[in-house]
Amino acid sequence: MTELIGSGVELMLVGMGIVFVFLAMLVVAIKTMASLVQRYFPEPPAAAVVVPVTTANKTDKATIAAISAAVHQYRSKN
Amino acid sequence: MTELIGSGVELMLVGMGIVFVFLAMLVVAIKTMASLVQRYFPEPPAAAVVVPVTTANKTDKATIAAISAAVHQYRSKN
Amino acid sequence: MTELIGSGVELMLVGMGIVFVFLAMLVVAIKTMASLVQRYFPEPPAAAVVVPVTTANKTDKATIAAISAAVHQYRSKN
Amino acid sequence: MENVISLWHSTGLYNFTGGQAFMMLVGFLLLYLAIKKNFEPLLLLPIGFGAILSNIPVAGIAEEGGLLYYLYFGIKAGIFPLLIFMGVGAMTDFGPMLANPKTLILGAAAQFGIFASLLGALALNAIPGFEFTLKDAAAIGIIGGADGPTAIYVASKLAPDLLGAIAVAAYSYMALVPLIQPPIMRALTTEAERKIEMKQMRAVSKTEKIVFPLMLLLLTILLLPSAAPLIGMFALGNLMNACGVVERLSQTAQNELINIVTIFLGLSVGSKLSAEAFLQVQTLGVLALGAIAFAIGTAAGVIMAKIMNRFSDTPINPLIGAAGVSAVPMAARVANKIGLESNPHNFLLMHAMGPNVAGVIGSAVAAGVLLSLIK
Amino acid sequence: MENVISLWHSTGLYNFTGGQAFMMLVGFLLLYLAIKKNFEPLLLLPIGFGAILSNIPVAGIAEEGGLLYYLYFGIKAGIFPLLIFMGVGAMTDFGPMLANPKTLILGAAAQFGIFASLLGALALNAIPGFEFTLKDAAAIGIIGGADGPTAIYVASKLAPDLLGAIAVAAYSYMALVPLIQPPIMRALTTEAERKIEMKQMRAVSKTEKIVFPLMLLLLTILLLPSAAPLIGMFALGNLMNACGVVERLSQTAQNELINIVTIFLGLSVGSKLSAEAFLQVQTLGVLALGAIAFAIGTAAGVIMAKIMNRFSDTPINPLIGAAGVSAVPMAARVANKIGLESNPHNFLLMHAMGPNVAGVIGSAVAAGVLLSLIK
Amino acid sequence: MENVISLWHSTGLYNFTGGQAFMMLVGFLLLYLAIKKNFEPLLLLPIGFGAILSNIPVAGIAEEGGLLYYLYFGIKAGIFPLLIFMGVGAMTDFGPMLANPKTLILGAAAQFGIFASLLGALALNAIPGFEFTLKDAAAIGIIGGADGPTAIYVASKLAPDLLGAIAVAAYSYMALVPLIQPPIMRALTTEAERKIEMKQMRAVSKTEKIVFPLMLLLLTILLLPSAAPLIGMFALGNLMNACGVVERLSQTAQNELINIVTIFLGLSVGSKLSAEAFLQVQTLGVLALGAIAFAIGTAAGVIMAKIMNRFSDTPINPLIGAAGVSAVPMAARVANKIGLESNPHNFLLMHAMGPNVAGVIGSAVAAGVLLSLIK
Ligand code: NA
Ligand code: NA
Ligand code: NA
Repeated sequence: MTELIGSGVELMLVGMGIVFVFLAMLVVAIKTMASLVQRYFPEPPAAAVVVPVTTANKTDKATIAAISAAVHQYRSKN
Repeated sequence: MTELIGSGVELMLVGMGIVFVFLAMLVVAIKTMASLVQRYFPEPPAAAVVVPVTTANKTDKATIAAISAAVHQYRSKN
Repeated sequence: MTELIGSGVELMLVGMGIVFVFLAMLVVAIKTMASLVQRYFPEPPAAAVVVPVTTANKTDKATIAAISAAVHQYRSKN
Repeated sequence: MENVISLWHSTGLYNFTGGQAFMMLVGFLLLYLAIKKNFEPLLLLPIGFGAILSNIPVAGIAEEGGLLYYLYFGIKAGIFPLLIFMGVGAMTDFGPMLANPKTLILGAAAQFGIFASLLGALALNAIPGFEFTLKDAAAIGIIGGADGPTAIYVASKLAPDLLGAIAVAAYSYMALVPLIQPPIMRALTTEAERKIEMKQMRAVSKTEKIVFPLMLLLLTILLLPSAAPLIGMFALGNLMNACGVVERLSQTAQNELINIVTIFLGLSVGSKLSAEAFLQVQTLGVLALGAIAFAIGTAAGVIMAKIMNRFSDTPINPLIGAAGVSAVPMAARVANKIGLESNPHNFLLMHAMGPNVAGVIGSAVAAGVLLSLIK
Repeated sequence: MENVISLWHSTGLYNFTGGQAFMMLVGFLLLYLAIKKNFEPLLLLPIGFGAILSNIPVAGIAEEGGLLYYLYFGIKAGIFPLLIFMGVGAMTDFGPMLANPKTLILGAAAQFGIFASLLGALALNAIPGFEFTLKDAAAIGIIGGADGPTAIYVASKLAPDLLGAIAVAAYSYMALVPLIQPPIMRALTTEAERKIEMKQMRAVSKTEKIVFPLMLLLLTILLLPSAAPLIGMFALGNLMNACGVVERLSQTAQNELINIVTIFLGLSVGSKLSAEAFLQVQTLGVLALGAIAFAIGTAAGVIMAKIMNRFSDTPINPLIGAAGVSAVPMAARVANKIGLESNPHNFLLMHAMGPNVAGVIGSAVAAGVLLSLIK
Repeated sequence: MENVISLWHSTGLYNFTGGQAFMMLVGFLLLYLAIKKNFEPLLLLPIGFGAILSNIPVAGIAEEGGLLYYLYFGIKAGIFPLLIFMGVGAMTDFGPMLANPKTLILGAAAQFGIFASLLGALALNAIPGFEFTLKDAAAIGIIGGADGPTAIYVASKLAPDLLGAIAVAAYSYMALVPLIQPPIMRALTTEAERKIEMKQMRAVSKTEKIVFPLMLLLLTILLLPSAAPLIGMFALGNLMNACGVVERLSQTAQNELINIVTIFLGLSVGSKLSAEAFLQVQTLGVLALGAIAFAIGTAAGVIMAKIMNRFSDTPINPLIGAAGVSAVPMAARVANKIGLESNPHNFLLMHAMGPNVAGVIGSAVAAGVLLSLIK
């Protein structure tokens, strides 16, 4: 019984410790990453959304466009 | 080793043979089918599809049209 | 053989009996429920009328419902 | 050379059995009916295709390790029909039935087709070549329920060997409802009866629609728990739709999920169309009895509607009794059409939807009785 | 006659046990809470329905060969919670957290509720009737993570018998966040603190959003691989959404796939609400400790925010600490609402989203610790 | 203290092996190629992520009881590739091929890449370190089919250990088609040939599009039943789309179902990227032979097109021969682009779609031959 409580207390200390260490390291990692990205891959905040989205899904967009064009063509032909 | 290569060569000859024979038979089958269809089930290129499609999938068509409209609307909004 | 037919006849009598009893009890239950709901949870008929009457174009309704659900889902997400 | 011979020995041409060839023709016939005749294509197309795939020699697609072998587990375990029933529940509007609950009795009467053809199957045993057990007879009778998932669920439990024939018969006759029912409906009604106009229905509140599936489930639990898997999943789907707070689950249940399961279920049912199981004189019995079941169910529904019309204070057009077999929404449309022929101002569709959806409950109840009493 | 008796013996009425009846009432209560009170209906509706179905006598829906028996495999194998976590990942926007990374510390602090209630469960063993093992205690504590899939995943590994009660408690308290949190938040903060306005956040680039899930996964791999299934699937979903090149997979993960799995998961969780497992004094312990876990987590988050506000160069409104328990996005909305009461120009929502999503990571990390240390 | 040590012993850092670390780098590389270079991201993103997840020490995500272990069953049983093939079938328009059936011969010629690299794999055995069996060689050769599901299906049957490398090679080279093919196409054709304009295609009727998949299936059944699972599911998808009566099944097959299966398939393929299986000199052989297979297939298609152009009464631009490798629709686009460079008024896209989809059939036929002859 007391032993079990002891395990529980230990688990709490270790557990909260890990959680804090883990998330604190994540804070450091995010800050480092943010400064690296802003230095080496700067993106104009406004364009940031517009430009990459259009480049990234270009093929999907193109595919969809091509398919819908094909469908229209098919329908008009048949 | 040499035996294995022998099996490989045989496999290549038989394999490419089958592939060619199969697709060549498919060519013949398609041509035969096309002429049979054009003779016995001629479809006026314009109307043929319009009539059966509208009767059969009327609701499905409407659904798709509505959804694609919604999708366009969504895209233009976002 | 005759025994099997006997089982079949018994099954028919019991079966149809159960089906009738079950659905008859459901009729009573629905009527009771309806009067309880109308007494304790009355709803302005305006909204209620629209839904059952137009079920003729169930698919159109379903389509519209589906689209509006999709749109809401999109909006809540974006 | 060795390879060429071994290849020839591995062709379908070399390995074909007559039975397989015949069953493939059956598969192609089902595809034809689905695509050209528009016979319940959502089910008969995958079933027909499954029949073809499972009868391909050498490939073993329906044998252990093959795709259809794995998919069939979803039927054997009852998972697919129950998920489809959930989706159907989500698509069902009980409004017309709740507005006019006595139409439930029509849904009960039409189940007579189930038990009559059960008896017919047992009677057929008098003819040499037929040896239907009570389980077989019950599974055949359920075709008269005019409800695909219920028929498949019951057949998978009671007579898996007949599953293919039963499913094909059930869906085919559902597609044939516009041909099977009208002559029976006309024969049993007078022109005056067909002209009867019915009273405008009351509005049904959202609360009633939410409470109903729970009430249905509760009654099933108390009286007939063997029907609980079927009615439970149906009620779940219906509740998800009616309650309005889990719209995304309801939409998925009646669209993507039911579509995926329909493809899998159809293919797996088709895999039961093997030569050994199907090319039996019994199959002819199944097909004949299925048609009889539909006809008797239709007649029973119409006659019950005539009786009710006599004793009811509000008029009941006997044609809506035919919709009690279920075959949603085809049977209700047939009732509407025949009604319009006699009286062009008489729109019976909504009135026929009541017995129509009641018929779904009725055959699930009948299924529960059969599953519970036949061991 | 024999049939009638055998039928009576097969009714639910004849076979009901008191426990089953009670659990069905629990099921109906959950449905009521889901539909009428809008308590996390996407989960509690299927869970409640599953509880009803699995307690139907005779039907055996949750026993070997029944639908819920098969579906439960998806939980036992951990598949369902992980797929849901992938979908949640795809729906999560880490932008606010990346803009203000120190809010991660709030997401860490709020996990104190997990460990406090773990300890509470062990302390409860002093009362006769409670015999929680360390595994049980850990599974109960995870309710404090305020994250459904994580709680279900951990409970299925450590204490499957408590799974039903734990899932119900977790989702119920998530729904009750707007009632549980405000008094604690008001008690621990001054009016002046609640009025604190926070600085406008910087914009976060797409590259950061793509790199973050990979970085999170990498840290998990290096430090706490036992959390890798949970965090891995979460990161996969998030990456699919952030990267923009697999839009169709991301959409499916956060719509149809998560919907299908939610139905299955809810039903299977409900199947663990059996009388034997649930009607124990332990269940009361689970429910009480779950509430305590939420309360302590909230308090820990707020207190940590107060401490950080003292030492930070930019002001931090302590209310956003409460969002660290996760319960996305409810807890963030509560913080926003309480903030608006004190200062009608103070919109905390986006600021609270940081600790809110950090709380998801925090409880997945805590889950990893528990799974790793308790054998 | 004990806990801290036990925790340290449970970190990834403590347990990492060099092989695992390297395979994770491979996983991250695949993610980079998918996201930044747009290399078949729908597949390479989940594959890369699966590679990372399955190489995490301690977590055991790909070991018995882990998520990827369960998902992998879908590949082992052949379910996933066949369902994807059904979806691809539903997305495929055979119109251009039916309008100009002789382009099928180009789809046959391009399969030479498969058999040439099969032979190459056997020849590699001369180098110490390589010990490819006939099964291995066949599985490697199928990369030349330029068709993902076919390659995965064949590899899972003949050489599961090479599955990871083969799938990665197949999808990578498909993504690299715009780099691999043009130099070969330019080297083998004259400027005059590249300028050849092709005749406007005839319209193909709906009936032909419905009959074709059935005819294709029938021929497969008669001649090569071992290809029936692949071609059967492909034909099913194509028929569902072409017939127009099961639109909702067709839409689900080419959207939600294929998306769900793609996520699962990608993760499971990734789980085969383990250090033991991948960090072999054999993997280099697989990658090299895969590239050779694509190159030889391209060359064979172009040369066959040149031969056909000489004997045909209507002109054939040899560039469209390169599209015979499949890699739909990338290879057809490449043919179109190279054609436009020489003749800005020459739109080859629709003409190249014929051999392009014929290549899918061709490689499925080749797969059937390999599965049938190699025991
Ligand atoms: Na029925
Ligand atoms: Na949390
Ligand atoms: Na190919």
